[in-house]
Amino acid sequence: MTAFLLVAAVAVLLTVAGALVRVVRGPTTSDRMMGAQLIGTGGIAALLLAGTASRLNSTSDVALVLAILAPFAMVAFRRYAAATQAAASRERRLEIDAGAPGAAPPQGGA
Amino acid sequence: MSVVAALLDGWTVLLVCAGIGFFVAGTTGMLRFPDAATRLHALTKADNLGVGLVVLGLLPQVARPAEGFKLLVIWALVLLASAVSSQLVARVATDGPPIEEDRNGRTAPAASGTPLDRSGSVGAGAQP
Amino acid sequence: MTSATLFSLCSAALVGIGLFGLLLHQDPLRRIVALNVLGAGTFLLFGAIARRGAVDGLPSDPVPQAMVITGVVVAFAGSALAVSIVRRLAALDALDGPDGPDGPDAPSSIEPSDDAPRDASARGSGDSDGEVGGKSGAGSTGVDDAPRRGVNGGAFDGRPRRSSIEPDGRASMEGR
Amino acid sequence: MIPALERAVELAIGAMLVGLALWSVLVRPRFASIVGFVVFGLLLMLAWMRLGAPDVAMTEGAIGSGLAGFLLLSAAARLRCSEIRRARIGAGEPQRARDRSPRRSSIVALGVGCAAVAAALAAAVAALPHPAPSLAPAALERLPELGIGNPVSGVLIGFRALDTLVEKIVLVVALVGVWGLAAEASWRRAPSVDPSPEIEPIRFLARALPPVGIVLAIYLLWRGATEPGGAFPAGAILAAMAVLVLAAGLGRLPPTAARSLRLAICAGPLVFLGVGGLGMGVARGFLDYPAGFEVLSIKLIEVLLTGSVAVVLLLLVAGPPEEAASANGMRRPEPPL
Repeated sequence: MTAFLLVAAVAVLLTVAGALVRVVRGPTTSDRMMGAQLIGTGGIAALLLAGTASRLNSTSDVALVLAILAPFAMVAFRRYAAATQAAASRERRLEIDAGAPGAAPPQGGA
Repeated sequence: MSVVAALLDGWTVLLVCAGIGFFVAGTTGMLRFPDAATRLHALTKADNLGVGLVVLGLLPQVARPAEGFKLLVIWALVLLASAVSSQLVARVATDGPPIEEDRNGRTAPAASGTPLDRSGSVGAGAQP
Repeated sequence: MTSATLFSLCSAALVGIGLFGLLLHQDPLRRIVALNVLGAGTFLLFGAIARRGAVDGLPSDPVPQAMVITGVVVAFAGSALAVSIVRRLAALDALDGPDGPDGPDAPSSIEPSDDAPRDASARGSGDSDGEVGGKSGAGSTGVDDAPRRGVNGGAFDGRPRRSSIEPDGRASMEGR
Repeated sequence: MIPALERAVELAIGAMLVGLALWSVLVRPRFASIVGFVVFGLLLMLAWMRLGAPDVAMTEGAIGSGLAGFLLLSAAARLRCSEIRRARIGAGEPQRARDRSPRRSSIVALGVGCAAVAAALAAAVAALPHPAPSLAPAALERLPELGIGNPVSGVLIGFRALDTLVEKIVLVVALVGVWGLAAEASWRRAPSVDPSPEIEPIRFLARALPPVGIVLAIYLLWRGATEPGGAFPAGAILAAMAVLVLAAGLGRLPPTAARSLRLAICAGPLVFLGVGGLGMGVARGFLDYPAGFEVLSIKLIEVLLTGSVAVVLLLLVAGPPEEAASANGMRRPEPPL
């Protein structure tokens, strides 16, 4: 049973590595956050599997900490997204108001 | 090995395998689906059922009932986090313009014509 | 290869990577991330050394572990301080904005004249946006309010301190 | 079979750690870098479990990944606001130096130098003595004197209590530094966590999660005496719950001038100092707990330390007080465009 649980942990970790590709490739910020969340849940599963395999008592406590803090980055992400979207929409409204192609910064930006 | 123990082990193998199946399916969906909404669909399957089946599968293996209870609480927390995060991501992905990422701290004009990431057009669904 | 060897090699790599990012980037937030990677590498080295000191009944030496717990908390405090400095610098930059690139001491009359109407319209639109969009997430932060206050003459806050803070973001180096 | 599988798990974690660290340090968008770091923190937690250090894993997960990720993402949101605004009003860059990218040759030289540092470190690790020196037997031997069973907690609160005490003071000093960055007009006002828009799901979370979090924190504190856990993870979880409540707009922080707040910040270190000083009178020296009262002293210190760690971490995440934020309080969600 120990061997099976460890194999399962390796399998979950490998799928987590797949989600890592989504974090790295994006393309949008939402995709990156979703990849991060999949890694979080996969991490919890791998932790439980490996911990049960090695009969470690404290594994479930660590997984509890991980689980309770899982939605945290997402809350901060929502704020980031709102800031960017609000600024972008304000920018667009400004362009409409000015009737000009926007207030391009002198140094050209990105 | 008694029959009961063998049955419990079989239960574990079955459910953990099913859970891994959901993880693999979720990751595949994450990688293959075309936009944020469909990827969210894949993600929730891995979140809710992947962890859930692994937890259910591990239940016969725990040393004490309290550990089993903690496993169930972990599943409940993951469900809650998944539900809330899905809401947030879905709103971000479908409301408003796609979010542009800033590059290396330079001032990036958020003008609509500026392609900031390779994919301003991918993903974000309807732009009202 | 034991897990201690594996993770100590890993930690050496992390230290190198973190150092590289810390020295390479000019964006203060990326530097903070790099500094945290560097810190994580250092802590992981402690962890590997603790693992080597395992004895019967203990998977790992508790003394380095306790030091790492202390270190993680202190590193977080340093990051928080660095982030606060970065935020303050951004607020001061926004305050400097209407004055143009010459910094806070340049009188606004030497601004190129074609900038002035654009600034005015931008500011006016920003104000009206505050009403139209309600108290939107981005519309009412301290950062956003700062230039308005600066133009209206209530610019006392921040400016006298401007000279005491290095404006190039190096302040984040003090993070730890 | 089983050792090979365990190596496989560790190898997967280590490879992902290094790759992710490299990516999040090198990737261009700032946001991507921070997400990479959050995921890095998650994987680091798995690494700590493999190293047999669940106490560190908990602290790292709660602080290094959870709170730090929130802090950095919030800061990125702030910077994004001010950058877009600056681009919009057409202001020149006050820090032109920031935009000057280094030459390719100097980047290569830097990379070689850092690789050399990493290689030197790896060589030093390889040259560590065998058998490894360990303080574990000494700690285990004296542990019964403290009346607690978790050796890491024993080291933190007992054998190396001075480190923990000084660390607490460092936390307070860092908080003083953060508050010192407040603008003149907002000095002594209330700091605030930026409320998130799209408030309903977050508000639901902020109502559902804190009861569980408080129970978990008490459980970890209680269990910290015998099993992994203790004051730091418990305090970090409490702080995280409070951040959530504030981000949902369900509560507000008191002004920094409030006496109760300052007392809460200082209570942990002061009681720690007090009990330590008491040791000079009744026991053998500073931070020597009075004989017969070790468990009581340690429990008292741990409980107060947890509260004080939670308050300080929360205030560190909230940052310096700001005029606008305290004036507006909660914000309405952004209407769709």
